[in-house]
Amino acid sequence: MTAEAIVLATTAALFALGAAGVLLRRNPVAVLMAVEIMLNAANLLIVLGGRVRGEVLGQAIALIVLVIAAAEAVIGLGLALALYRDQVMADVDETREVRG
Amino acid sequence: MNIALTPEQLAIVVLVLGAVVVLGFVQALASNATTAPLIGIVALIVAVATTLGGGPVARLAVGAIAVAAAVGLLLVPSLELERPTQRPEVVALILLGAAGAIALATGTDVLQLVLGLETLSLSVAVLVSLGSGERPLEAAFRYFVLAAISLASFLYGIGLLYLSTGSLALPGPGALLGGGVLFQAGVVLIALGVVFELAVVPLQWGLLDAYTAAPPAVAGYAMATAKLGAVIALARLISGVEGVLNHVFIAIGVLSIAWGTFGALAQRDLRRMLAYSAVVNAGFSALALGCGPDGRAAAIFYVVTYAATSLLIFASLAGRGTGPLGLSLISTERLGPLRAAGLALGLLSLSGIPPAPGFWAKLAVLWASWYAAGVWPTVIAVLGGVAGVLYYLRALPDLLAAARQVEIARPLVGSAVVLAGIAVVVLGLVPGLAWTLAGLAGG
Amino acid sequence: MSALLPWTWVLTLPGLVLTAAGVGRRPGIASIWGPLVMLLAALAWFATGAVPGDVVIPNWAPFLPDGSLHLRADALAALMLAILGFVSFFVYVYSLSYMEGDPGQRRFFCYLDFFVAAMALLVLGGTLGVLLVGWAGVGLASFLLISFWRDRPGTLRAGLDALAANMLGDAALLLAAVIVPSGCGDLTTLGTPRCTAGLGGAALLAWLLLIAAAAKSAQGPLYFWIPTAMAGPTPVSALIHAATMVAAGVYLLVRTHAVLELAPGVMLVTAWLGTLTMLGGGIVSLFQRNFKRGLAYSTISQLGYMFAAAGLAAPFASIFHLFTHAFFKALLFLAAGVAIHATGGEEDLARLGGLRRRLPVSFGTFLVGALALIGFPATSGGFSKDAIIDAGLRENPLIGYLLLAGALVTGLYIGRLLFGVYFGPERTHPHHEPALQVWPLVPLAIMAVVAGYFEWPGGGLSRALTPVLGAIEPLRAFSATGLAAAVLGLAGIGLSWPIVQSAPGATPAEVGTGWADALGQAGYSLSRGLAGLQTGLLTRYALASLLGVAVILLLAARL
Amino acid sequence: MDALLVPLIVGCAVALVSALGVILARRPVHGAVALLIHSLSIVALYLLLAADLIAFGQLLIYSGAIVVLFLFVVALLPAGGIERAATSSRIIAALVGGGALLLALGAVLSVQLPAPAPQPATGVAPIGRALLEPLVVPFELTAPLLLVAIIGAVTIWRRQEVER
Repeated sequence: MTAEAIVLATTAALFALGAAGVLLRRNPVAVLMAVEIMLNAANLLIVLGGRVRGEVLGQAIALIVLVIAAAEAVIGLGLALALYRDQVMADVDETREVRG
Repeated sequence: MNIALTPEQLAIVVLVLGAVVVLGFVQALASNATTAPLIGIVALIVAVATTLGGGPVARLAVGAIAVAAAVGLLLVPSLELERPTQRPEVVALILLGAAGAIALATGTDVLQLVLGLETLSLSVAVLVSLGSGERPLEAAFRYFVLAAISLASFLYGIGLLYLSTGSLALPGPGALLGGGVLFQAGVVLIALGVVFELAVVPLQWGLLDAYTAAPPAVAGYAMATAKLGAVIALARLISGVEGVLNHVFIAIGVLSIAWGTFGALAQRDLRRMLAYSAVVNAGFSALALGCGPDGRAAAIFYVVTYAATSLLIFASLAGRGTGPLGLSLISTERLGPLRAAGLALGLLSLSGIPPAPGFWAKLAVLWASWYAAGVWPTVIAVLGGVAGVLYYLRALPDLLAAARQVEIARPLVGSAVVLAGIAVVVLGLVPGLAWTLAGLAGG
Repeated sequence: MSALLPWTWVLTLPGLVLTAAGVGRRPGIASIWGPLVMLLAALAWFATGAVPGDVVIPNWAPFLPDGSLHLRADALAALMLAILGFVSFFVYVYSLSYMEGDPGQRRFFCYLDFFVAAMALLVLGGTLGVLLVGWAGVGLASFLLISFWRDRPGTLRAGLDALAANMLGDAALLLAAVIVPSGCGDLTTLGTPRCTAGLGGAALLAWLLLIAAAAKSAQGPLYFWIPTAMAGPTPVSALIHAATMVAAGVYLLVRTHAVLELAPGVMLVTAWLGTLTMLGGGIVSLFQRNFKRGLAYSTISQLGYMFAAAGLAAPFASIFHLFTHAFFKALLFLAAGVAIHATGGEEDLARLGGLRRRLPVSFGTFLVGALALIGFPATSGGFSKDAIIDAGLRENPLIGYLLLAGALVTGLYIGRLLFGVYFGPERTHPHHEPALQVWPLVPLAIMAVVAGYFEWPGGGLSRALTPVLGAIEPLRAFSATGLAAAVLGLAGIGLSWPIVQSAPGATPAEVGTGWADALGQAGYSLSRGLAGLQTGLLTRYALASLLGVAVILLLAARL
Repeated sequence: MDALLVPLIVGCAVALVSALGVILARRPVHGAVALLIHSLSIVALYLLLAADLIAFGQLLIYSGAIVVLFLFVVALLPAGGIERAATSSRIIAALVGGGALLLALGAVLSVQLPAPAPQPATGVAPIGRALLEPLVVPFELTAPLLLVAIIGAVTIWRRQEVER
């Protein structure tokens, strides 16, 4: 078991854990935290790729992905707060006017 | 450093600059409903002009996306916002989303694809959430979370691709031979990340609700740009890795056609029905994407006609609020002749009644599918295609009967209907034109 | 003329625009000239030597096996255009009075204009692709006109029924248009070896054409939409659901008879389908309470004759019967429409009766139409029906005798309608017959009598159609079979008198539509169930998406 | 490499356990703290993988900005956003969904990785050069993305603001 294999397995496990968290949590903010774990897993994989290929390109990609994750978090938290403020949703499965 | 911008990159720059200009004068523009959209349209025209000398993909992508954004901008004055003074911000978001869609459609590596996709998808989520009432906010959040999951798997796919090949470029012909399992898995995850924007089974859930609850003025723009960008990107992505993805696309395409058709059949809310119809139409594009070079050209042709049609329909519905829109209430909706005609033409095109463009596009897909996908996918697609008449045309008798009532028309909405209507009519009467362009872009 | 004929389909479009724009003090008056010009153009084409002419714009729809915009002017198309122009002109005139005062009168004429344009395009179409445009167009027009009176219950449902049946036909034709080998699609060369070389061969192509034709012409189990289509205004029933559109299926089979002849099995199925539909439709007509539905089943039955002829390698007999039937069935419907209009919309046979005194023209013309329908010697129906029965006796005696027996059924059902409506005690108080409704009946009645003489004794029609249909056997007029058929038909009319006396208006009967209803119900239940999966629960959505991604990943990356 | 193996395993274990904490915490504030720990463990992993710059990026952007943002939002939640206990159907959904994904990824990833190539010279300059040469277009494309995020956050927040 090399170091790279361990990290690779960790990324898969983190990705699956994040997905499970999205399915488990009711609170919109907690759901977003779980999504952040999935994004972290992806970024870790990219850094690992850079390591395996022996390039700095991997780190540069990972920096850009960090920006994407930040943008994602900002909008997600904005939406979650708006939901709270409008008293629309404290539970992602509570309000569902749009269905059918 | 000396960077030569390609025409499509220049178009993106123009659109971003347009957005910045609008944002610079938010306070001044907030009280006037028409100035900001007109600034945006100028940016779009300049963007199209810059790509006239570009390649076929750039011309098609920028042209089609610009038309979609222009229709969206023309509808901004009648947009149902929770807070009406936010129109300038909406204009900026539409321009930036269009820039993202162009990046998605023309990007040369997967990182550009994911950035374009994310720009587009965030702009759509925000635009939907700004609609009046609570329904849009609720649907926007669901769409956003599912898009975020899809983004995470897209990024994971980029990781796998980079890990296995050390390159971010779109896989070229023959890439499959050298790639191992990691490469294949990476490509599949990347493709699924883009497919999310198409709203095909099994990833249709969030977009289906977003299309239903979005203000109609935004829904048309969101559908058209996302599908244009995604299909053109996928056509270029698949061309290098046909073996892995063809079966996947045929399967999800056929599944989406069946799913959307049955979902739409019993709907009595026009908006919900149109959302399911988006799934059916995405299914046709996906099926075509899995059918070789002819199929990819057919997919682009299909998505262009679908974009024009859905723009026409939602332009005709603009200003109708974000609530359900009963099919039987259409006659009392006082649409007026222009918008009733637009809606009727759009529904006819979606239902595949010739010579509307929707019919030609279906023929093109079916032709490719018969040779590449085989008998059963084609038969299901044929049946799903013709079954559309049962739900699209249900509203038609009432609609035409109500066409003579008067309306209070806003000139910009009228011009949006006319613009989209002209696109639909031209595509219907001269189907060869768009096909040739699509063939160049997809081949 | 040969250069102009392919463009006759645009003739009603100016009328459409003018009527929609509100031109003309009498709504619709601007529309009636299109069909007249169409008729004259078709006649002029025959008169100037019947020179075939095609318009071909290549590469119009390059994604089709044959993507040219191909309009064909030949004798078959010109004949269909002449029928269309003739019948529709008089239906238009009739409608000016029939639809008077209806708030949607202008819309009605716009729909009619659209229909005539689509129907003309259908018969002028030189390739499957162009044919499809007209084919779907007439289906759409039919839907809009059936659902025209939206304030009456059941009209939308009736229109959707028609759409559903049409949809199956469209699907078959659509498939046929895309599966032929590249370069094929021209309707006249569809039967060449090169074009039947694709997957499934000629048999698959013939099956698809048969399904498309059967759906359009309401044959076999696909008949279910015609009776409910009678919810539309009566002129529509006369023009679309009797004379022209429903005959498009027959036209298709005749046009592509070369393909059919390559598939003997499909031929046999066609012949039997037509024969059984002919008998079944006639018998079911006997049990209708509704006047128009009684006539609708008669149409189904007569189309059965045409199908049988197409299946018996007698395309000319088929198209000849289409020709004569268009006049006498349109006549029957319009005469019935006079009675319905005069009694304030009464269609129930139990409440109609004794109308012959107050509505003499309606009665007289209905009688003429009925005689032509049963094949009374020397009327148009006599010639065309004998041709089909002769073909049957020649090719397949069993079918021939059944077709002969059909004459008796025909007499029974038309006699029942004739006696039930125009004889017996007067149950309503009809007002007079409007002049505009009466005089269009006269030319139709004349054609119902004399249409046969376009063929006999000169053989003019078959000579004109020989280039399209191949060698045609000469008509044997006044033969023994013809005499037998006429005797049987008259006997049927005679026998129907006691039926009317004993049971005025039996229970309404719809036979064999259960499968369509069940299919529709199943579709709607499935639809509701599927929509129920779109729960609005984020967790469910996420679970389904993630499972989808996992499955696709496993399948695609591991296979 | 072997010297790295033990800290690497520890780092991975911390990352996994803290991720578990994020998804299991019923109080969002606990979840946010777990997310902070998770983020720091990722920083450690980046350092161990010799990705120094990205480790600092993670520390600044993730631990410093995003997680703090989460903490702020949690502080704004009514009653701390505490949620009801998960129902059994929810737990099953999480197990099935996570399990399926793990299965699929496991099937894909069970391949021999190539041996790591020799490591390039570290430092900021090569990364900057990578960002401005091969990745210049993606780098520039982050501009519209960030612009959308900024406008989006502001407009969503002002959605319900009372008009004056």
